[in-house]
Formats: sequence, structure tokens, C-alpha cells
Amino acid sequence: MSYLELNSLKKTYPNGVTAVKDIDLEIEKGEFVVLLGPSGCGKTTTLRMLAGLEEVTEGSIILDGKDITHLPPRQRDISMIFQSYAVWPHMTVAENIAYPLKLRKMDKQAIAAKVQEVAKICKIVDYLNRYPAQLSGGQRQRVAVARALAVNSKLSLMDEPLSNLDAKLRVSVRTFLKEIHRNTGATTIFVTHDQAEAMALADRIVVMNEGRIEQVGSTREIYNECESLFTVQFMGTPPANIQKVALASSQGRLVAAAGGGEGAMSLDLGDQSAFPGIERLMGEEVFLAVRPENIGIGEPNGINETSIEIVEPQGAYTILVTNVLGGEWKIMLEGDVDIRIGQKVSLEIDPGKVMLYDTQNKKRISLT
Amino acid sequence: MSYLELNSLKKTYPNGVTAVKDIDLEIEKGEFVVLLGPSGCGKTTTLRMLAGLEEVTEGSIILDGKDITHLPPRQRDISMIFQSYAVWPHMTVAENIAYPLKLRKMDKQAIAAKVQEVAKICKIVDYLNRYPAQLSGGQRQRVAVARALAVNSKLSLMDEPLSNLDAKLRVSVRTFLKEIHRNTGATTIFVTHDQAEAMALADRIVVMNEGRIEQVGSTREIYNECESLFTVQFMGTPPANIQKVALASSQGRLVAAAGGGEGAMSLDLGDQSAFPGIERLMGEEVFLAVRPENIGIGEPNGINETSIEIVEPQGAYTILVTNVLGGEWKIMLEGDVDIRIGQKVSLEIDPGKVMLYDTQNKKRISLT
Amino acid sequence: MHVSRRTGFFKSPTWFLVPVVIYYAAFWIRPTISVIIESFTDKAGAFSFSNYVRLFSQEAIRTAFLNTVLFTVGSAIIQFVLAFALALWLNKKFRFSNLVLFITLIPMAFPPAAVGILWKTGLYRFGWINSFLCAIGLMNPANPVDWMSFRNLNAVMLLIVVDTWTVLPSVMIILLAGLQNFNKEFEEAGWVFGANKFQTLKDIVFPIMKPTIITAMILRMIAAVQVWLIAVMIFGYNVVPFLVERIAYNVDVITFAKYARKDAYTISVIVAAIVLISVSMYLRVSGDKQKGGETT
Amino acid sequence: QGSQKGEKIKIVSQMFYDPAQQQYIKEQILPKFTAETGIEVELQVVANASELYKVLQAQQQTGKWSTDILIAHDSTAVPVVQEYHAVQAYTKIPAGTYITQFDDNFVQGGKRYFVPLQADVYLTIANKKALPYLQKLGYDINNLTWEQLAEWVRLIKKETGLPKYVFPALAGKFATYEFNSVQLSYGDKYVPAFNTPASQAAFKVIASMKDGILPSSPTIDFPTASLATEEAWITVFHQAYANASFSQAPDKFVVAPVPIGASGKRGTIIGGHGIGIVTGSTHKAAAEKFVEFFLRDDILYAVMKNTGPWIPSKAEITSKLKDDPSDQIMKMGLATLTGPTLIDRVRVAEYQDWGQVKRLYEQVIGDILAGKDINKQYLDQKQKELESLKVE
Amino acid sequence: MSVRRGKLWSRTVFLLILATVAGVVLLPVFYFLTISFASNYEAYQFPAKIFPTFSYPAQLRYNADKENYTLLIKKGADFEAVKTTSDTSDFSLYCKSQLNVLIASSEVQALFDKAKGADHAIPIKLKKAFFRNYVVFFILAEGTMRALFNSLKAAGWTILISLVLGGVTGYILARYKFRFSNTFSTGLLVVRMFPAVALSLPLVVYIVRMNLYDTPFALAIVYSVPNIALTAWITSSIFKGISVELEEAAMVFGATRLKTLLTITFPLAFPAIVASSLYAFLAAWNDSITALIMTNDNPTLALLVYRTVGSSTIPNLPAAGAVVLLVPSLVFTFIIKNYINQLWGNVAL
Ligand SMILES: Nc1ncnc2c1ncn2[C@@H]1O[C@H](COP(=O)(O)OP(=O)(O)OP(=O)(O)O)[C@@H](O)[C@H]1O
Ligand SMILES: Nc1ncnc2c1ncn2[C@@H]1O[C@H](COP(=O)(O)OP(=O)(O)OP(=O)(O)O)[C@@H](O)[C@H]1O
Ligand SMILES: [Mg+2]
Ligand SMILES: [Mg+2]
Repeated sequence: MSYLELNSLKKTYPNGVTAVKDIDLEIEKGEFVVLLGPSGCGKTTTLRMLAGLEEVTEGSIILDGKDITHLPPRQRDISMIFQSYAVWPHMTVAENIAYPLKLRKMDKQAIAAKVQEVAKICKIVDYLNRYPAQLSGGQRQRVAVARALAVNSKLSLMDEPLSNLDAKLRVSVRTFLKEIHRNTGATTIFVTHDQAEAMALADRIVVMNEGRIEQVGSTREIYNECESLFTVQFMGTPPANIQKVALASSQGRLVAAAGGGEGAMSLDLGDQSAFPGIERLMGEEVFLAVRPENIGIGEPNGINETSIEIVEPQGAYTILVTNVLGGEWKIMLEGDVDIRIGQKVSLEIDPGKVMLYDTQNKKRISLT
Repeated sequence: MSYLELNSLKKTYPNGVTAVKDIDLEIEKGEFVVLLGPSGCGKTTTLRMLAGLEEVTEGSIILDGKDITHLPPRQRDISMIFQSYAVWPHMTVAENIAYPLKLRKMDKQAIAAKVQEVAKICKIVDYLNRYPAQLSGGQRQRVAVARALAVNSKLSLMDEPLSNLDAKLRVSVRTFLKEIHRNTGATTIFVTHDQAEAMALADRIVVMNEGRIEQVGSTREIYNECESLFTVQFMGTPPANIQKVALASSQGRLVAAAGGGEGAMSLDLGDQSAFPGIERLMGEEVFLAVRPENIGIGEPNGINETSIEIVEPQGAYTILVTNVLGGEWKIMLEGDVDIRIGQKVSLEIDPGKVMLYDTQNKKRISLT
Repeated sequence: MHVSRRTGFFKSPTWFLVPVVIYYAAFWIRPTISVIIESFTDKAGAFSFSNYVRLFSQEAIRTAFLNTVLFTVGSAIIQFVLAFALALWLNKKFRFSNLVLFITLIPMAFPPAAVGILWKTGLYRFGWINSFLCAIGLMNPANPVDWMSFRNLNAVMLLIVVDTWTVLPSVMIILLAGLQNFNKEFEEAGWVFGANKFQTLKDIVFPIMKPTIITAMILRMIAAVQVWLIAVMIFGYNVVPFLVERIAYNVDVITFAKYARKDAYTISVIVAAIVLISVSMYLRVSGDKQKGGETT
Repeated sequence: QGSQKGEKIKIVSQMFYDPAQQQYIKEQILPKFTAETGIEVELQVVANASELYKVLQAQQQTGKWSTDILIAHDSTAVPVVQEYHAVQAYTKIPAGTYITQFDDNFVQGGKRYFVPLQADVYLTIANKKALPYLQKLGYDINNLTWEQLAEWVRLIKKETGLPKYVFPALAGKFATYEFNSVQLSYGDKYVPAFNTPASQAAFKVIASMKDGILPSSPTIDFPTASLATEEAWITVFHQAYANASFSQAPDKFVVAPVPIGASGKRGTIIGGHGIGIVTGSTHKAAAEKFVEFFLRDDILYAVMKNTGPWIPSKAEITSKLKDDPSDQIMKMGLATLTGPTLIDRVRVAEYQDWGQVKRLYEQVIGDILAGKDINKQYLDQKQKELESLKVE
Repeated sequence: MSVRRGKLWSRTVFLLILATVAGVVLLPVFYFLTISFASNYEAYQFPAKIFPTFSYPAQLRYNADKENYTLLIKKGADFEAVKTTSDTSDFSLYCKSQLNVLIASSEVQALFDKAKGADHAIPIKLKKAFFRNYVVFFILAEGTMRALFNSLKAAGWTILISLVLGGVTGYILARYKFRFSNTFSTGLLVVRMFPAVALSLPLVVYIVRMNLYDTPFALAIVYSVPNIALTAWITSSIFKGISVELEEAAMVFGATRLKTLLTITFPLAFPAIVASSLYAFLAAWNDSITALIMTNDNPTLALLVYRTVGSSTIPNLPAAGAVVLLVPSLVFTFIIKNYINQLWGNVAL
């Protein structure tokens, strides 16, 4: 039995919206799991059911062998970091951290010691006597973390705790959270719709869509072995480029082709013999997905000639926007590339990194 | 004379805070300039002085040859996109766009035509009769853009127009803004604290710090030829790694070294003869800055052996956090790297990409 | 918004307050000052404290003072608790919450005269209140309570109940607005970190809502100290004296008495002083600990 | 006729205080006048003396006299004439034999300012449910003494366990006159008074009923509600209001004269209203016409019967009263007014402020109900306070 | 299972609270309405009825000995004799004035004849003229229309004065911090601390001197004193709720400050400002005390109600008058409820 089990969890709001349709998930002790998905997919709802802030419509939640499905929040032994931090504005930082401990009837000295300890970890020792209004967003965030840390709960929940921070701070707090997790080993469920965050933090990512789980796996699996068209389209900044192609065989090689005339696509996927069972797909249409970083500029493999429409230098890399069969494709090149808008280029798609999806059920077509 | 000139601009608020200390800037017609800097550095204040929403304490603003320093906003012929969009909630989308035109006493038909035109550009034709409350954040943002676009002003100001959008949308609106600018060629000043945004959009970036300009330049210049320690530390996600080193000569080669014993740094910067005038720095301490993507793992050049503390896979690349002389260094490797936490590695720093800074005035030391 | 001074069409916004100030100077400060002057002068017009001395020697004034204090404190506490509970309840959205909100606001619309009739007809021994209590079996029809024979503390409490019915909506409205602006995550953080509902209310919701609560309570206290109409409509003059009831009695019933005007004016000054003192005391007690300011 | 078409006069009246009375005047009487003369009439009723003074003061200060006719209580007649110069002296009085009890107020300096319309006295009214107890005692309600009344009230309290006598004593209202009528019957020649032997006896007899008096009495202005709900069965009260209860269900009540005191006679405060023409009136001719109309036998009788019943001010009417219940009440009142009754009047003019005098009486009933001993010392103190209120 | 029970529990508690709240508010209101429809005879019946009646179960009895007739009305289990007479017009007048039953003398005669024929009391049905009290109220309240206009004028002026002066103050308090802004808003609070009853006396003197006595405008001047302050707080809350950026956007796009105010700020604030004006309306509409002192020939509706029926010994007519007054107030309260947040959300004293 796992540490935390979500069994066929379902939530219908009083207004009739079924936000969570059927969630089955097992989480091991000490794992850092990220719920990732587009806005409105039910991440917050799931988390709030775990916290006891939302009543469960169907299904059950087992934490550490105990059914907590219908317990009130305070009896669940969890901690939570809220999107707005929810650092209580009328208490000093120290009081904020101490309050949950007081509720646990810890004695005063122990509380003071604990406050000092977590404040040190979170680097807020200097602000202990300040009120939240006198802190910056990042500092407030740290207070929220410290408060959650102090209680030593069985489960740590975080609902987009970084989304109110500015980009720079977000990255640094993210690293900080990861470090904290490494040191404490607290079982953590983290909600976000920002995949960079998810990938940076997660031991396992749970991709959600419309109240269901699309895929569960490590960053690598989620990014490189997307099981559904939804996942491949959702993951990556910029996301993968998608094109409907027909599979064909040409001189013993498997070729994906689309469009005709100038700008047509023709991609050599490799020796046909390497794809057992590919016959049944021959001549069929499938979705081809390829990530921007797996496209190069040089020897044409894919598109012969296309013009660059937008260049977005990003320091460490550059994003090019180009027109492929009427749609926008994005290409990501390392470093600072000397390409002008309007320049004609040929795209070289890495055939080993291409993923194919069924047009009907949108699931991945395994080629091996 | 340039199209827009900011001469020794200074702003002291009634409460005594001097938000802008001394800004000198010249902007050419059609340029897309981004003001970039950390929170509180005076970006918004500068922009608001340009808009006429904030009184100028000292200095002058010349737009298209005319001194507008003390004109009220309406006489400046500018347009602006606000952080909160500031789309008027009691007007439909069409009315929102038309309102500034009405104020300009344009005739009705011309207004209708203009509204259609910009609505088409901004892809909001379908929503023209809706009220803002019925639109999503991204759609509202487009309305704000359309409104600004419609007036054909001399200067377009934008104060963090993307910061209220979610990560995914932000990237797409950013691309959209860039496209609009390419088509209209409106002189634009864009404020942000997000460097990815700045780099993606700007013709020129103005890096600000504490009410002053740190550096003005193209994305490439700002990223790769940072003139000050502030800039190099501010730019990049993650930002550059900084280490205080001593310069020495060893067998005719210039070496930067720091620390001693195990984990010491020793970086071969190249043949000493390539650095004329380096003599005066010999034996001196300087700050060495190197960007995460300019560090590899392999043949040691820089650090011999250090252990990986955190691995943050990011799909297209992976960020490693490692310990260098007691500080955290970040390394960015392309793709998905198979490295475990705790693994010992040697760092290979690209000597050509290293930047050195004076410890006193924090300015860059030119090595050529 | 700070627009360039040289370009604005007025130099300073304060300029626009001039009409208000003039209005208040003419219709508030002037009568107020004349009232204050009257209270500090004797019949001959010479400065004197004689009015105050005379007043404080009257037993009715002392009773009125006591009743006023009891009423103010009692109604403030009871109305706060009820209004807050009601606001908390209405703040949850339920099916007919909008309708229920309207129902709770109905007493606000009642003209004072109607409130008087309403309660007077209810409080007779054979009025509708006892009719109802007998009908639901809470009272013995053979010997119903004679509410109108209540005196002293009982009467004050009865008046608090009646007053509460009337003014609860206006207190509740303010608290409800505060709750609607209240970030629910503060409360939820309380629950998650181990507080039960009551602890959350006490340790988190109240303190954070303090500015709203203070607003509501100050407005209420100012009105409560000046209670009179409801008392007079139900009990008539003299039976349950309050300070402002004394003023009205002097103005209304013993108009021609030697010191009626003087007494009325002097009590007014006393009442104003009491309000001023109690409001600032309340502000002091409720504390300026609120460093946050950011409640939403 | 001299009156313009659509002419309209305005009456300000202290009489017809109750809406039911107003309703009768407005529905039955005024339309008749309009039909006869073409003159329209507006009736404004003021609730008490101070409201009347306020109206007059405002008209005096602004110089705009919108009122043409004043119907005033005799106790306010003097200030109306002397302070506000609101009413002019009659040159010609409509024919009739009028009661003279109020002429000291209505006639000033030999000139008549008001013609009396009616008089009112105090009466006893009792619910028929109370009568068996009286029978038990063997007393006659029409010849009751105050001691007997007290005994009756105490018996009811003993048998039913409930107080059944209402002594309306709302501040500023009637308590003073209720006491006065007892005091007079015990032989007081001058009320207000507190420590005369007659007064002391009078207060004592009321105090002896203490347990039988509704404790809520100080909050009650008129006995109507208490009598109608049967919370109270008995009261001695002002004719007009006692009659309001009576009219609601005539069969339920009996009406009798005020009880007899130690002097062997009845005592009552009497009051009456008079009608006068406003000095500043701009419709004097029309006003005179209305006065004439209103004092006509048939009209005055109808008004007296249906808004009271009151005691009509004209012998021409009182001599023709019949036997039905309301005429009987009128007769009973007339007998009290003209019989061997000790009568006194409201002496507003003699005191600085009448409200304060009333307050003294209200305190007495309050103290009686609170169980205080109403002894000589107490009453001496009250007397002292009373004297300090006299006009110097 | 425990869930189900818990749900049932919370549902029950919820309904209980709902019933209590609704009961506490509505019960008095229902009794009050019922009283406004009660006849004089009914007004003081015990136990009081919560809903009005439409007719009386009654009997008519012929008393052969005296040759008259007695009307009996059901009370509890028995019938109570209320009126005995032999005169049909007397009977008819009694029915009309005490029972709110309109029955002509000729109809009474028919009933009398029927009763005479029977040897016991015959049951009769007396149907109430349901709105009789309201009809009587309008007969008594002469000049109701004029009083209504006066009320509207007084309320209108009060709203105008409070909104113009209070609204400007509110706007400035919301948008600017100036040297005395705190003192000023505290000053507004002090205005409410002085008992209005006492202030009205010297005020009347000024009003008379200004030749405004007995005008609705004068009333408005007095009503506005506390209402300007209230309006200032409320409107400042409203304006604080409107983002400054919306105004700045207008100015940047070419609007003058005035134009911005008129085309952006005001339309946005308008609904809430209308709602806030209802406080001023209610104050003016419901007042009868100030009007009593300050008017004479031009009473407001509230004063008219007070004057004509306020001193009644029977509460049915006053209740009817008060209901007439109440109706507009209720409508406005209904409007206020949608703007609670804007009106009070940002209030800070
Ligand atoms: N209290 C509620 N009542 C009714 N429906 C709700 C409620 N809360 C959320 N929903 C609906 O449930 C669905 C899922 O909402 P949820 O907040 O869980 O999404 P989310 O994944 O957290 O999205 P986001 O990334 O925007 O926070 C949405 O359609 C939302 O509109
Ligand atoms: N109205 C004001 N009155 C006084 N000080 C102000 C005012 N507005 C801004 N400041 C101060 O001026 C400084 C610069 O503020 P500004 O808003 O220009 O920064 P910014 O660069 O736009 O920051 P951010 O990225 O957070 O928007 C800050 O220290 C701020 O506190
Ligand atoms: Mg969410
Ligand atoms: Mg800014």
C-alpha cells in the first residue's frame, strides 16, 4: 500500500460542474509530485480535496493507512502553501510560523526554537519581527514556506505557490523549494500550470486534463515520451510543432509526407525495417509531433525551403518562427544565431525525436 | 536630433523618494525599446513621466522636436497599454477602441473603419460587441493593444502589459506584439522586469538600476557584453555565475584562479599575448562572470571536481546546480542529461565567453 | 494621480472641498458653536458652569447616563455578534441567498414611526408578541408577560432587542462587504494548519477584518449613544431615560420650563463629549496593532 | 354671497385629535358645508399645545397667515390671544345659549375671542366582566365612591390574580387630570396640589389600589388598547378616549360618572374647545360663515354625538337629548358638569411650564407603582417643587 | 454513512437558521401588515392574527323584550355581543366605522327582518372592505399628493446636495492624499457626534432668517448635514474601487480631466452612486421629526402620516399610513443590496 492513495476521486460542485472526474493516484513517502495541466483542469480542486477544504463527491483518500476522505482539514496533519501565500497580515513573521505550532500545543520554548530553525533554513531570520506588509513578495513566499515547514506534517500541499512572484524570483524560489525538499524529504504535492516549474521540481509529474489524468511519469517521460497528443502539445516552451502527415514507404525507408509543391514536407524517419508492425499504418494519416529543439537548420530533412518570420533571441538560445504548410512552426537554436527575418532556410528534423499520434484517439503510436 | 529625447530626467516623489535619478536616452523613430530592470528601479516612473501622468522634477522630454515636458497627457499624442489593461468596463470592445478616436474628433465612418481594421489585426472582430467582463485576460489584452493601435500615436508606451497573463499566453501575446510592431513600425517603449520578454521583443534594451541607466544595447550586447556586474548578474535565466578570482600568468598563459586545495578554481583564459594591457591587472583580484550555458562537463577547465547538488531537467535543456568554492554555480546543458545528484564532475568553462569586472567600480574590464 | 501642476486646471484638489467646508460652517459649525456657548453661559449670558452643575445634580440625568452606557455597550456587543454571524452566513452563497439578503435588509427600510407602531403593538401584554409565543407554546396564555412593565435594566435590554431588529441590517451590510473582500485563503490556511472553525474566526478572521469591524462599530456606537426615539416610542418619556431622550424631553415636553433649552444644549455637549471619548477609547482599545493594511 | 368660487379656508384644530373623529368630520360635515356654500375647507389637526404654538409662532415670524379658523382648547386660549395675537374678537356671535364655564379664558378684556363648542369631563368606564365583582360587593356603579372603586379593583385582583385597573400615565399626557379628579372629590379647592389633607387622602386611595393597577400604566397614553384587549377592565378617564373604547363594542362596556370622594361629591377637571377666527385670515367672510354653520344645532349635535360623545355647548341641544347610549353619555357628562360636582380647570397659565407640573404627578403614580410610601414628607417635597414652578 | 448523517445535520441546521432569520424579520412585518388591514374592532383582539381576515363570522339576534337587535362576533369558541341597536343607520355606521364593513341601511333592514323571524340568533356573514383603512387614510391625509411632492422634493434636494458635496469630497478623499486629508475625514465623523435633536433648534432660527421656513429645500439642508458625511465615505469607497488606471488611460488617449470624469469615472461609479444616494433618500423620506419642527403648511408625507394618524388610539390607521410610506423605501432597499460591496467595501473612517 502506498503512502498516499487517491481512489477514483470525483468532485462535482453544487453548480453542477464536475471539476474532477476520476483520479487514481498513488504517491510514495518522500516523493515530490507535481500536478500539471491547463487552467481549469481540476488541479486546485484535487489539491483542495486532499486538504479537506472541499468535500469529496466520490472516491476516497488514504493517507498513511488512514482514510481521511471526510476528516476536517485540521485532523489531516497536512500543511499547505497557498497561491496568495495566505501569510496572515496581522501577525509578525515569527507569529505566523508559531501559530500552527501553538495550535498543536507545543510548549513555548520548543516553538521559539522551531521558529528559529525554519527561519534560518528559509533565510528570513532578519524579518522575524516584521509584518507581512513590510515584506516583498519573495520574502512573503519564504514565510509561507517556513510556516509549512515548521509543522512537520505528513503531507505538504502547494497550489501554484510561485505564480505571484516575478520571473526572476520564481526561478530562485523554485531552486530553494527543491533544496528544502531534498533536505526534509517531505511528501509534497505541488500544483502548477507552468511546465518549467513542474519539470524543475518534480520527481513525478501528473499531467491532468479536463478532470482526468493524462499521463504520470518523470520529467523525461513526460517530455520525451508523451503518451497523448494533449501532452505533447502541452509540454515544452514553445510547445511541440504538430503536423498531420501521411506515412509512406520509399525505397525501404519510412517517410512522413505532407503538402505538395513548394514548402511540402518530406521527412525520412529511417530504415523501414526498424519499425516492426508499421505496415498497418502505411498510407494512413497520423499526427507528427516534433519539438522545436529537435529541429535544426541545414541539410533539409523535413522542409526544403521556408522563410523565417520572427526571430526571438533569448540569450542562451534563439527562437525562430517559420511557416510550415500554412501553420507556424517554432525552432529553437542554441546560442545567439545570426539569422534575419525573411531569410530562407531548410529545416532538418531529428527523425529519432519524432513522435507519432493516432488521429482518432489521439494516443501515441508506438513504432517499436 | 533623435525622435524622442530624455534629457537628465529626474523624479522625486512628494514623500521624498527619488525614483528616477538621471535618465538620458535617445530613441529613434520606429524603434522598439524595452526598459528592463528589477522591481523598484524606476521603470514605471520613467514611463509615466513620458505619458504625462507624473510631473517631471528635473530635465526635459523632447518628442518629435517638441518639448512635451510639461504638457498634459492628452496633448502629447501618445498611446499606452497598462498593466491591468485599463480597458473601460462600461464600453463594448468597439466603443473602447473608438473612444480615443472620438476624442480626436474623427468622423464616424472613419472611426468605424479604423475599428474594423485594428480589430482584424488583433483578431477580436468577433468580440466587438462584447463587454470586457465577457472576455478572457488574453482577449482583454488584445483589446488594449487594438485601442492603442487605433490612435496612430507618435509614441506607444507599455507598462508590463503581459505580466497579468499566464505563462503560456504571455509567450503567444509577446509574439503577437512583435508582429504588430513589425507591421506598424510604431515607436514603442515597453517596460518589463522579465528579461525573456525584453530579449524577445526589443530592438534595444535599456537596463535600469536604482533610477539610472546601466546599459543600453541590443539583446546580444546586453547579454553577451554586459558592461557592468549588475547587468551580467541580472541577465540570463539562470543568471551568470560570479566568482572573485586573481589573475595570474602561467607559462605565458593568462590564468584566473581562486581558492585553494580541493575544489579550487583555475581557468586558462588563453595566450597572454592576446590580452594587450593585461599587465596592470596581474595579481589583482577581479570578478569573473560566466553564463551557465558556457560551462560544460568534461575536460576540467575551471573546476576540477565538484559534486552536483540539484538537477532541474527542463526538457530542452537541463540545469545543474553545483558547489563552487562555497557558492552555488548553475550549469545549463542542452537536452536531457543523465546526471544524478551527488555525482562528481569537472567543469569546462568556455574561456572565450568569460567576462571580467573591476572589484571597485563593478565595470567591465576590457581585455582587448 | 499626480498630474503636472502647471497643466492641471486647478492648483490643488483641496480647492474642491471649499463648498463642503462652507456648508458645514454654515449649517453645522455655527449651530454647534451656539449650542456650546449656550451650555457654558448662565441666563444672563455670562460664562459659567452652572448648567453642568445643575444637570449633574439631577437623578434622571444620572440614570440616563447609566442607561445610555448600558445600552451602548450592550447593543454594540449583541449587534456585533449577531451582525457578524449573519454576515458570515450570508457570505456563503446558497440557493436563495440573494432573497434572504433582501429579507434581512427589510427592517432598514422601516420609517421610525412604523418601527414604533410595530413594537408597541407587539409589546402589550395582549400584543402580537405574546400571541405568537402562546401560539407556539412558549408562553402560558393565561398569564402572558407584561413587557411594558419592564423597568431599568430589563427595559434597556428590551430596547436593545428592538433596536437590534432595526439596525442590524446596516451593521451587517458593512461587515458583509468586508467579508466579501476577505481573502478566503487566510481562513483556509487557518484550517489547514490545525485551527478549528472557532479558532480561525478568533485568531484570523476577526483580526484581519479589524478595519471593517472598527468602521461598523464606530458608526454603530455613535448612533447608539444617541438613542432616544425608539425608547420614547415604546415607553414614552421618563420611563427609561437616556441622555438624548432627556434632550428631546426638554425640547418637546417641557419646552417652556426655565432651563429646558439650556439643559438640552448642555446635554448635547455632554453627549458629543461622550461619543468623542468613547470612540477614541474604542480606537485605542481595539489597538493600532494592524500593521498589515493588506487584507485582501 | 361675497365668496369667490373655489374659495378655501383652513382650520387648525386641537380638537378631533383621533383619526376616527377626523374621518367623521371630513366625510360627513365638511362636504355638507361645501355643498351649501361652495367654500372648501381644509382641516389640520395639531397633536398638542406645543405643536399649536409652533404653528402660530411660524406664522407670526413669517407673517404668512395661512390659517383662517382656530379650534383651541380653553387652556391654550390665553397665550393664543395674548402672545401670538392669533385670534380676533368676535363682533357678532351666532345665536344660542352657550355654557359659560370657560369664559374666563374665552373672554378676555371683555371681548369674546372664542365661542365654546363642547365640554368634556372624566368618566368611569368598565368592562361588563367586572360587574359581577361589584355585585358581590353590593355597590352601584352610578353611585360609586373612590373607596368602593378601590375595593372593587382589589377584589378583582384577588380573585383573578391580575391587575385590571388602568391608570394611563404616559409622560406629558393625562395622569395629572386623573389625580385631580380624585383630589377635587376629596375637597381640594385648587389643583395642582400635593400636601393638602384632601390631596393626601386622594393619593392614599389610589395607592391603596396599587396592586390592582396595570404596572405598565406609565407607558400608556390612552386606555383604549388595554380596555379593548381586556387587559384592563376599569378606568376613570377622559370622556373622549373612554368613548373610543366604548364605540368599538358598545355592548361590552358600561359607562358611569366619576366616583364620589370624601367630600360627598364628584370631582373632575373639565376642558372644552372653542372656535375663533384668525386675525390674519384672508377669508374672514368665509370663516364667519363656517363658524355660523358649525354652531348650528343640527351640525353641532351630530358632531358631538359622533366624534365624542361630548357635552354640547348649547342649551338648545342639551335640552333635547334622548335615550340612546351616546345621548345618555352626553347627559351623564352634562350632569357631572352642571351637577353638584367639584370642578376645576387646567391652570397652564399659572405655571412656568405645564409639562413640569405634569411630571410631578407622573412621578407620584410612578412611585406608587414602585411601592414607595406616599407620605406627608414626600408630598411636602412635591408641593415645594410645585411652588417653585409658579410664574413669579 | 456518517457522511450522509453529517450532511443531513448541516442541512437541518442550515434550514433552522434560515427559518430563524426569516422568522425574526418577517414575523413582525406580517403582524404589522395585518394590523394595517384590521378594523378598529379587530385591532386589539387577542390572540393577534398573523394574516389579515376577510370577513367576520357573526350572528344577529333579535331581542324581543326590547325590540332591538344585537350583533355578536365570534371570539374564541363563543360569540361576543358587541352592538345592540334598533336603528338601521346606527348599525350601518357601526359596521363601517368599527368593523370596516360597508353595509347599507336597507341591507341591514333585511337582516333585521330575517333575525326577527327566527327564534334564535341567525348566522350572518360580514365581509370586510379589505382596503378600508387605506381608503380612510387617503381621505384623512388631505393633500397627500402635495405631501408626496414635498417629500420627493426634500429627498431630491437632499440627494443632490449630499451627492454633489459628499461625492466631490469622496472623490478627493479616494484619489488624493493631501496635508489635511486625515483630519478632514475624521472631521466628517465628528459631524455625526452632535445630537441632531439639539442642533435643529438653532438651525430653525437660521432657516427662518433665510426665508426658507416651511420649504422642502430647508428640510434638505438639514437632512444633508449628516448625509454629506455618509455620502463622502460611501462614494470614496466607490471611487477607490475604480482603478486609477482607467482614468489615466482616458487622459493618455486624449481626454481632459473633466471629460475623463464625465465619460469614464462617473459612468462606472454611477450605479453604485445611485445606490448610495438611497441612504440620503431614506433619511429624508422616513424623517418626521425634523419636518415637524421645520414645516407647517408644506408637510412631507412622513409628517402627514404622523399628523393624521400618528396620535391615534388605535394603531390600524397609523399602520396603513406607514405601509404607504414603506413601499418606496423597500424598493430602494432592494436596489441597495446589489451594491453592498461597492458602497462599503473600501470604507475607512
Ligand atoms: N467553487 C466552485 N464552484 C463551482 N465550480 C468551480 C468551483 N471551483 C472551481 N470550479 C470549476 O471547476 C473546474 C476546475 O477548477 P480548478 O480550480 O480545480 O482548476 P485548476 O486546474 O486549478 O485551474 P487553474 O490553473 O486556473 O487554477 C473549473 O471549470 C472551474 O470553473
Ligand atoms: N506615487 C509614489 N509615491 C512615492 N513613491 C513612489 C510612488 N510610486 C513609486 N514610488 C517609489 O519609486 C520607486 C520606483 O518605483 P517604480 O514604480 O517606478 O518602479 P518600477 O521599476 O516600475 O518597479 P516594478 O517593476 O515593481 O513595477 C520605488 O521605490 C517606489 O517605491
Ligand atoms: Mg488552480
Ligand atoms: Mg512598475
